[in-house]
Amino acid sequence: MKLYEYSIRRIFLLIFVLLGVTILTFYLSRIVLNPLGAYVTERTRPEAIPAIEKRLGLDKPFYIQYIIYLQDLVTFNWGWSRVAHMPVIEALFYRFPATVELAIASFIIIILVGVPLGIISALKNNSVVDHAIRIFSLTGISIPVFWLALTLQYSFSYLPKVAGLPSLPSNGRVDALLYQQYPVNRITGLMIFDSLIQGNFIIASDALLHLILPAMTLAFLSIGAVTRVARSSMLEVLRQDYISTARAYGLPERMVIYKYALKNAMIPVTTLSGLLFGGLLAGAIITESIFAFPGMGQLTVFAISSNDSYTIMAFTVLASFIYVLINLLVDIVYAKLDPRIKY
Amino acid sequence: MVTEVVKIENLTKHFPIVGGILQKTIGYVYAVNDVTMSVREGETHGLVGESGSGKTTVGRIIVKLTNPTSGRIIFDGEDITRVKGEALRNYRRKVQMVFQDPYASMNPRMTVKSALLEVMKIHSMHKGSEYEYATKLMERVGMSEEHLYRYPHELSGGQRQRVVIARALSVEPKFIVLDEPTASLDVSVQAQVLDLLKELQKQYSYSYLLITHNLAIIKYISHRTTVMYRGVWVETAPTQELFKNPQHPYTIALMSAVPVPDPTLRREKIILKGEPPNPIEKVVACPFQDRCPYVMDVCREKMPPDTDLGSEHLVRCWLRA
Amino acid sequence: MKSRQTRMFLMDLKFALTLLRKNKLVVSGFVMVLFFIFLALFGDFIVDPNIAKSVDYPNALKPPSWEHPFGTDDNGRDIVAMVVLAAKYDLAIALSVILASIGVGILVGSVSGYFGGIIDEVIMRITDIFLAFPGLVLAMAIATVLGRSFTNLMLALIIVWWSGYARIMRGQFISEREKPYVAAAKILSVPSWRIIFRHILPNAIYPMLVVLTMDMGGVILTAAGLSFIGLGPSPFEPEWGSLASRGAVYLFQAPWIIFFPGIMILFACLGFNLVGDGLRDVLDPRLRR
Amino acid sequence: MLLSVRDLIVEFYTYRGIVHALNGVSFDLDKGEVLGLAGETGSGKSVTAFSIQRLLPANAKIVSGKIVFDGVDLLELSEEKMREIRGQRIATIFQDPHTYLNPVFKIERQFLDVLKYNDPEIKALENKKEAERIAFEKAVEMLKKVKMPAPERVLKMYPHELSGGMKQRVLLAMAYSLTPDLIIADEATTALDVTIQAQVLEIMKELQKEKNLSVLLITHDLGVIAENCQKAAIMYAGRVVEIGDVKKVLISPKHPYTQGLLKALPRTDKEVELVGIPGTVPDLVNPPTGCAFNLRCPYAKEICRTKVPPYTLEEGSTVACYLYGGK
Amino acid sequence: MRGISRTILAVAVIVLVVIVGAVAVLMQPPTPTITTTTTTTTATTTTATTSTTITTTTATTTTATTTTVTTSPTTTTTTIKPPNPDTLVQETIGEPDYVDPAVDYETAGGEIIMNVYETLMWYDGESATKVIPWLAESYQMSADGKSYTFTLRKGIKFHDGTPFNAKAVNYSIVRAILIADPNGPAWMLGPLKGAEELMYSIQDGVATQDDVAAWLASKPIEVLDEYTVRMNLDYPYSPWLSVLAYTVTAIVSPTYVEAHGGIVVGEHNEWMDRHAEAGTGPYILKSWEPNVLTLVRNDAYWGGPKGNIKPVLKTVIIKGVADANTRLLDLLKGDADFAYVPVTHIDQLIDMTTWFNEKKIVVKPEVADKVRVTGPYETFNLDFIAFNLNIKDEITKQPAAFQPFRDIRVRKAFVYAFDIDQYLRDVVKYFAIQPNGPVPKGMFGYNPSIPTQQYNLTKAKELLLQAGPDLGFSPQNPKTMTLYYNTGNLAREKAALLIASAINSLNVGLVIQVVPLDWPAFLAKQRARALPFFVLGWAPDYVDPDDYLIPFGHGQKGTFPIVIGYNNPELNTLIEQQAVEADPVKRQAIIDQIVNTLNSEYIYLWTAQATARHVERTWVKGWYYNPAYPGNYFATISKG
Repeated sequence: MKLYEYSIRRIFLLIFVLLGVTILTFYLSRIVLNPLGAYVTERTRPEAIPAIEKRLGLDKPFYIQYIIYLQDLVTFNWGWSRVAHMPVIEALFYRFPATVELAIASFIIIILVGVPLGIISALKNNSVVDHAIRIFSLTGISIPVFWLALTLQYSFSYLPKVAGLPSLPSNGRVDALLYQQYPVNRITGLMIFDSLIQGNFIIASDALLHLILPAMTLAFLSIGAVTRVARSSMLEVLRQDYISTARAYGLPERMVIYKYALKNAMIPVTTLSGLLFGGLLAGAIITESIFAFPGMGQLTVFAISSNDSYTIMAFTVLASFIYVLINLLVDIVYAKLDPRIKY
Repeated sequence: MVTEVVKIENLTKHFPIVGGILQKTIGYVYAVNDVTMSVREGETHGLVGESGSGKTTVGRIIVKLTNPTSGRIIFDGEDITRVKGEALRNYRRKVQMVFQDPYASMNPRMTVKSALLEVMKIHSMHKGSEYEYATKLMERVGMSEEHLYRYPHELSGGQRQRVVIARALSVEPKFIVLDEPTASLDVSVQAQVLDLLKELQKQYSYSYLLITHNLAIIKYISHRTTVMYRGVWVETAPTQELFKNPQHPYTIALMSAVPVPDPTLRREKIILKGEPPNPIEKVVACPFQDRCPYVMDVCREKMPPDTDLGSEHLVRCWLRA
Repeated sequence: MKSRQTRMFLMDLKFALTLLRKNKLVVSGFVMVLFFIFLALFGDFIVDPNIAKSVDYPNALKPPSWEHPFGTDDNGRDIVAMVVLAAKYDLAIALSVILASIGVGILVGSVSGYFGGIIDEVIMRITDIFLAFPGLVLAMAIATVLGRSFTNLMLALIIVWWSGYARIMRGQFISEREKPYVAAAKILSVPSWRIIFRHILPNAIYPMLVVLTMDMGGVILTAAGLSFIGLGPSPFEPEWGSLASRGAVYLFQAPWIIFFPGIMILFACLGFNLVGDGLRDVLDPRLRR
Repeated sequence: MLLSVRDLIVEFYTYRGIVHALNGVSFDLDKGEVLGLAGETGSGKSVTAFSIQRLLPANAKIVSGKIVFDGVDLLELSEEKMREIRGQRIATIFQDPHTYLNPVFKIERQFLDVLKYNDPEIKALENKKEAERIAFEKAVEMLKKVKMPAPERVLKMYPHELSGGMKQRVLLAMAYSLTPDLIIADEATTALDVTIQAQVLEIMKELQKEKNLSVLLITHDLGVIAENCQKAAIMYAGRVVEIGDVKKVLISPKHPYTQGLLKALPRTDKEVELVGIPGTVPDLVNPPTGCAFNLRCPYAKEICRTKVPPYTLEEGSTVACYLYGGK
Repeated sequence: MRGISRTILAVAVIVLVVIVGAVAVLMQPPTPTITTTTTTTTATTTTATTSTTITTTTATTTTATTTTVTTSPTTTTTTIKPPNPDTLVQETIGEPDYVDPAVDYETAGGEIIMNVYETLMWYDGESATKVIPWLAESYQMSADGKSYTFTLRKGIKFHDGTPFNAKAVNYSIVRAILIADPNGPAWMLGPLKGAEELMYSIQDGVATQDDVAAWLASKPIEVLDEYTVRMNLDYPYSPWLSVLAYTVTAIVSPTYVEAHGGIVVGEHNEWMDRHAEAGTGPYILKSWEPNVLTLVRNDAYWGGPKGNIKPVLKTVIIKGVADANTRLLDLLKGDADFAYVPVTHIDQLIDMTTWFNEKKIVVKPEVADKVRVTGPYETFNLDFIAFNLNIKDEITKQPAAFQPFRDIRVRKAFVYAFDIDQYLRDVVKYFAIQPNGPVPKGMFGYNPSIPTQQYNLTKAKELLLQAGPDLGFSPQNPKTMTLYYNTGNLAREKAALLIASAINSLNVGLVIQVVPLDWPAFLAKQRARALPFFVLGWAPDYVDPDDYLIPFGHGQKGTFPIVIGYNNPELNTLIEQQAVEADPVKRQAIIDQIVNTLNSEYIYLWTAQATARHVERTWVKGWYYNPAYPGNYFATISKG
């Protein structure tokens, strides 16, 4: 099977999975989490409730509600987000780029730190360095996110502030006052990118500063995973016969490791990284909440605790879409990396 | 009159290759193409060929691990090609198989004892005396009662294969498919296992279908032999006759290619050029045409007919037709 | 004659122990896990369980002292006591989520992987949906609807967790069912259910032990995360995540509230991860043969 | 004397304990000579090969011994010098061609890299492009030499697109392109079908004759040794138990193990009654004291159980057995 | 192997040292100052960054100890120059739901609205009771009290340039009524002729265009001329002028609204929900991004009724910062000028000893040059616990079998069990007073002589032991009950825990579980009458006892009596009587009667009437407190 055929087939399945996700989402937000609860307050007269139900379309049979929901979904009529105080689509327009920016930043850290650590660990297998790196990576996957986030916030933001030292911002995406003085036109929504292409270096650096702590938090949790995979796959590859061939045919050790072994070892790392990136996009909920980073995750926490069904639906559909899309991309990249894979 | 325990007629197996957006069958691997052969009671029939010749598939079809695309399997005069359920269970009490890698063909988390007793329980044999029977089986394959309590990884390669044989014997079959039974064993152990198989046959007159790539083993143990190439049988004859008087160019080349551990013997070797053809191409003419030193035009057009050379020696080659 | 199996087990154990002895990291992991289990089992005897169910506001936010070595929380409860009492709940969450999820995973994955075909297709597509669905959202929705309690937190996590195992188990089954020992069993007319549960399952589940052990830590972390964003159980039911989450507000005045429960989570997870890491070596057939 | 291995002792450190893989291996190999090294699984054939190349895994250690290659003890060379030896003077052809080619690089890349780092002519070139081109030509030429059909096309392929025989030929071509003095063929044809094996052995023979190379042919197949070697060495449990002219060793074996081995071997050339060697190969974590074969040996004496037998010369073969040497 | 053991040893030592170091530092004697926090913090930093050697940690410990001793070296006087004198940054919690006066019904939005829009009547400076004509120049009440005639100010323009006139007044109020958001504040306009009926039918989805036209034709509001407008009520309604000071009656520019979607009956205007840029007020909402709202000055502001309001600040940035620690730190650093500092963090700014002893707010000396804390200010926010007399099952909707609160002894016992002193001192840090009934202190109708509820655990136990056998619970046969509160409200949570812990400690066979619920879930349970008892708060819409007596006492109209199944016809009559009673003295008497009756029934446990304080940088000038304001009025504020 050709790769494009495979991709088309996967996209078919993707639609199927997304349809399933919408059903699940719909079930959750319409039936499990009664959306009415959010639209009725203690002052609402009981007589007014049927009218509210009618306005929300809750009086129709479920399957019709679902069809309407699907129609709205494909026409991007995603409803009003009560927690964002704006239409859901607009909220995503504001918040999704923020999440993407955060994900990219932490992803860069993860790769730049995680992969070299894994390789060093594999090359110095069973040495002190290896053990230190293993402990480090195990700690990374064992540490509670919120604990790490708060600790970082405390050490790099609160403490220096109290001591009157320069501190890292612990909150938000950009300093509101600075932003007021040096506004940036929204182009992609990626604050750093936008401000850079507009030559606004003040905002660019401020936005970068705001990214450091949340990106570090997110990164630290995943570095462990990347390091472990990089290490074990590098060890695995170094054990392979073709490495012996390369050595036996007199190739220099550096070349054997950094060219021959590395490319093979990177295949699983790439797969993991793709999935990780998807996870970062969809899963920065706690980090965003703690650092008040105005991304999707923060919004979702609010949305769930206030039964904002439209926002929940939008988030789940988007997150699932990202998940399946990234899975597809990972598989395609995998095939590109490993010529043995056939579909 | 010798009776044929198993007879396969025009056996064909094509594995579909699935592909495309809708996961349709877009081609086939032509594994076995029109194979006919039989195994007689109390004798060993060797099935020899190189990798990809379809010999293992024939074995798996006979024990019904997979169904043939066409053709018939006749066991004890009964057509069992499509049997299911209880009939299949009955069939499998008479037919057993020993696999190439004894370690892989044993459940690593079961002791020898539980593996043996499980079989007897399933077939409700030797009720109440399962254990005694298991001990007897172990003795029969040259092992002791003590070995019953071992896990596969606590046994050596030869012992494992003995246990696998004992397990196959536990249902008291008439016929056993031996799929490269010694390929994973060292020479010194291989001899023990081969002798055991021979001894068992002598005592209990089992019929064997011995699948192997090793001509030396064929020569040592089998009574009659069929040579396969690319899913097609090319020659079949009593082993003695085959070795003395090989007729098919492939058989001849194969025999000359086998290294002989006698440095004094200087033979002229026939070196075949090329490699076996791709099994996804349908076999319409002689499968050996591309490598045959004597290839003729007719070889590329039609499948050679089965030619009886007398004394049960059959060959499929236009040279002999 | 069970003795042989016992001996086998002892041999396995001895082998495991030799391996573990050579890896001091794993030993430290074991110590952490054992300590955790000890707290979970005997926590109620070490400290008065009533502490968790009462408040003492005049003593709130007291910094660590000899009387309260870890300080007190915003409800005036001794953090040592709370942390000890919480071990039981966290272990219960981890164990039940893992066991239930792997149970479901085995059931779904084995049927799907062994039979293949259309059954497999349907089951796996449903699993895919659950995999694609953002787990935290699902868990949060469940916790929101059912209310804050331990059972609901567990339930939410199980619903999120099973699908991953189902997929792994399916993969294991597919790779195992091709092995000759399954073919051998088929030829010996071993019934399907028996092949699935007696032959394939033990072989398929063994490599999972590593994942399962490491996931014990993962569950504790996830549960703590859910607690932190406000889906934790009632304040009267101590759980490390929710204890720590109480500290977030007082991070400035009383960092000890978040510090100690956080450390406990870290060590418990680290313990499981280290043990899992060591188990990987124990189960590695390369080292065994 | 091109290669001389003396009392090589190699240990592997595993979780099970120390594996005594080689327990004093000694043999010599002359220029232009083909020496067959035979033995069963775990007898230490491959470990010997890897030791000579100094490519043992990290958990292995050469405890003692000498490997003198062309007058130099390889064990005392620096890693850099050893690399040059590996690339330019000793070439290895490995057992399983499927695993010994890097799956993610095209043949071309792997071949050219080998040439670029080892071929003195190409190494000397300043112009990188030019070097690439010349290397490519040389690769094609070498592939032609191993009778590879359509070598240019093969070079543009990934290893998985080639059949086993073709891969083995690629490895062969790479090995010979280095113009080595010594070729170590480590079970080079074991994984191949008999007809393909015959092809590969034929090519190897031609190349050996052409360049008058020394070959260390490692195999478990005594037939291959009989047909290709001048000298044969039989290994058992990490030790060479018998070494000598191939005719002597295979026709009139001296060591009980060699004798047993030959008796257990089914043959196509004559009718035989097989006799297996009782027992199994010893566990090298806990090897038996004395002669490693004593537990399976029909002639075992008291001394065999306590002391390792020294080598004695018996009718032109060197044998490690107390049956000989008049003791 | 040696390598490994060394690693382990090193790690173990580091961990040990860090923990010991942390504990050692944390064991410093508690002084709730920022400097102390510095020390504890240092220890945690060490842990977080995992220092590598023993020496580092010891060094840190020493540093930490010295820091405690050092006092603030800054002795400069109160003048620190603000970095941005034109911009005010306010950090608060949350952000508005909407900024449309017709639908917004919470304080964050109210704050924006009161700065962007104006009303006909508004509070005079700091007074919460004195309402003066604002956009109106004067008004006249008809003799029957059923119609009000307003003369409007001339020459005022909306931000978009539209002139302010009677039509705009009519438009704005009619607009709120036609939107008729069931969750919004439009209900307050109910007394207007036919408005309540119309809004109900709009909310119930039965109103037709004809109904709307008919209502408009009935002239609830008459535009008499360009600057005169008359409002006609269904009945005389004394709080009407207070209603007219509420944001729901804010006047919006009709041309602007028409240009952005106009009025749709029964529907929000989504543009107006998010934009506030066409009022008459001193500020304009320039942008609203997630958690950040920016107001800019209306340079053409008319100056207010006294002509003295000249907004100084060019920009006001209102940031939603959920984390109290961050708000506090930003304030101290000078990044924020106003910050909401909750009770939990106020001890960082003020001297708690003085506050506890003298009820006087004194800023700590080390931050006195930076921060000003004013107060205490009385608010009208009332926290309480209500007991459900008719608990229902949420699913079956049938009354539950166990109805403990139908027995007054149980209710009384619960009231006795609440340690109000501990609550006020240790939980709300005296930033609340104990209410003596539904009418808060500072409002008309409050009578200080009405006694407060008392704490008496012995009596509580007695009562419960008495009531137990009748209700079927005893120490041997305990019954479990669940107390709910909404997640995130720490004071309510602690009130819940306090009473639950007290009842549980009595061992009388009643076991109270405490369960937090998200607000929507809480409301749903409350509506289903499924909450056995619950902790909640109440804030007024307009400053009148009516807004307390009805919701707490009226069995048919009142929010809480309905959900807890309490209906006392006599009380209902009394409540209706006091609403129309024009004579303050007589009205007071009726109110006292209502309060006493309610208190004697023990259906509410009055926990706290919050006291507010205001925290700002010392460089901010011109702020004042008015309890009726939803937020800060920026027009009078300056910096520097």
